Amino acid sequence: MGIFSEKIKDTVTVFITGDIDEHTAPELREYFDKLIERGGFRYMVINMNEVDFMDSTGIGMLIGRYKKLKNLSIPLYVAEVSKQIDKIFKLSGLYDIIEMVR
Amino acid sequence: MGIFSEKIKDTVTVFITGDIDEHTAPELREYFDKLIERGGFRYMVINMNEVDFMDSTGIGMLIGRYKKLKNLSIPLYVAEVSKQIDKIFKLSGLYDIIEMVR
Amino acid sequence: MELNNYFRLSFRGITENESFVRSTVAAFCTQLNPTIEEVNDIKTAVSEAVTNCIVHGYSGKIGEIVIDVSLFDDNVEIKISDTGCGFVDIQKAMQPFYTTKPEQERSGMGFTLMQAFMDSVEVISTVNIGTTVIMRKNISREYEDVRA
Amino acid sequence: MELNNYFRLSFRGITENESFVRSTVAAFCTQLNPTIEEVNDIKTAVSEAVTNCIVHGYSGKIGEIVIDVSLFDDNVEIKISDTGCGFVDIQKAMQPFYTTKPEQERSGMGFTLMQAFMDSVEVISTVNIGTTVIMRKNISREYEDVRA
Ligand SMILES: Nc1ncnc2c1ncn2[C@@H]1O[C@H](COP(=O)(O)OP(=O)(O)O)[C@@H](O)[C@H]1O
Ligand SMILES: Nc1ncnc2c1ncn2[C@@H]1O[C@H](COP(=O)(O)OP(=O)(O)O)[C@@H](O)[C@H]1O
Repeated sequence: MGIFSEKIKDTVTVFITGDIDEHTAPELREYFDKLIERGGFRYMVINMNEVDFMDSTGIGMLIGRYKKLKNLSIPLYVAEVSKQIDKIFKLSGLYDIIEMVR
Repeated sequence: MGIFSEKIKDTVTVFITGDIDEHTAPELREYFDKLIERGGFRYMVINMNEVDFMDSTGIGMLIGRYKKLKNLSIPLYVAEVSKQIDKIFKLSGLYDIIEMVR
Repeated sequence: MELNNYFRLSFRGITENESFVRSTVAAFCTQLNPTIEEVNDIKTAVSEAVTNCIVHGYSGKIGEIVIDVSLFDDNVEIKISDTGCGFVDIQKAMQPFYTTKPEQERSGMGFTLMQAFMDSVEVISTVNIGTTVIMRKNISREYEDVRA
Repeated sequence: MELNNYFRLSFRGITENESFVRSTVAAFCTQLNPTIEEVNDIKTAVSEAVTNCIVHGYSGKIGEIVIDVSLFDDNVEIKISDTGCGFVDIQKAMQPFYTTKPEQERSGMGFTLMQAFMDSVEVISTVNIGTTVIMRKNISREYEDVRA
């Protein structure tokens, strides 16, 4: 699993590679929360292009980040979601709070 | 596992793909023995470039084909042997009877 | 319905093993010629059940998890067991968004995903004895037949 | 020498499972950061021992094979067992080119490859009870340390 981010103007884009599961979630959470604490952006996009796998631990992790950002009035988006993860987003209603962007 | 062959002049080259083990050996044996029965070549080369795995069942299978060909005075060669299979050839002395060609 | 192949895997219930375990189950199921989507469904369902053993069944302690995978002509049965704490109200537990560990950011969607991605999910749980989840999925062999 | 992780896999002793089993053991061992060569050595040794259970231990009948893989700090222990026919003269069996099934084109090189590719090979066999092969291999963590 890997995670890195890139800021362009007001938007920070977070790229996750590998698996999002119970094993990798703690490190992902820590990375996101440090980034959010540091601040300096108005929008966050999570690019999922290189995510090989995600299960419901990922749903919980994403909802957690969404809540933190909502308190700061920062909207959260996702991009490049694979077919399997798209199914999970749809089933769990995640798209209602985390919109898909292109 | 896959196997096919190509005849150029006096030489038939057999290409094996995938694994050579107890599961695939029967099909390999059958292919070789039909080819040998049909005849029409003076040299045989086994190209191992696409072989992912071979264990000692492969040694037995190769010695068996070597013996059949020897009875017909047809020499057997190998080409493009991977590092792991090279170790197996060396350990078992297979190169003494089946020479490597380039 | 004939049993054609099976394995049983027992392993240490640590999160390091989650990826290994779901890949192992998926690799074995390829013997049924599933589609990529079917393989991914199985991986997700296995991951949910294994995570539950670690997070809920053993919560904090390390216990052993056992997976049985049985391949029949056109379907797979996957049984995942822990000998952890168990739980009482299975119907409640299976509701979407129901979780007893919201403080750990659990989503409560584990059973919902298992049910969505597999054809059937059966749960047997006894407090202080443990939990077993039995999931089944049909694998359509259409693709293979077309090529044959 | 601390045990860090382990699994036990029981499976049907059919040749269809050989590739699945050696890949599974190899995938698990990657937790020790082995080199590609070390992974290939392990795959070959596992394949030899599993083939022996199927071909010699159960010869013709289908039995169950059990593999235990234990990861320690810098080495792996792999135990492979059948409950098949067993054999008497272990020293003889371990000699290069010795085989009791030359008519099946067996090479008699199985134990020789196990010994060449692993650091130690121990065999326990009892007639009509079965055979257990215990193999160990050190995994040098040099490469990982360099990158770290
Ligand atoms: N193996 C288990 N052992 C004990 N309790 C379990 C187990 N699996 C599930 N549960 C209970 O069922 C609830 C719902 O599970 P699930 O739908 O997977 O959501 P989540 O894992 O996010 O809590 C859990 O919160 C837990 O209380
Ligand atoms: N699991 C086993 N059960 C019974 N006999 C075995 C077993 N493994 C090995 N043997 C005996 O040891 C001999 C040598 O084994 P090996 O070196 O692997 O060569 P090969 O498998 O080619 O015969 C076999 O021919 C067989 O007689």
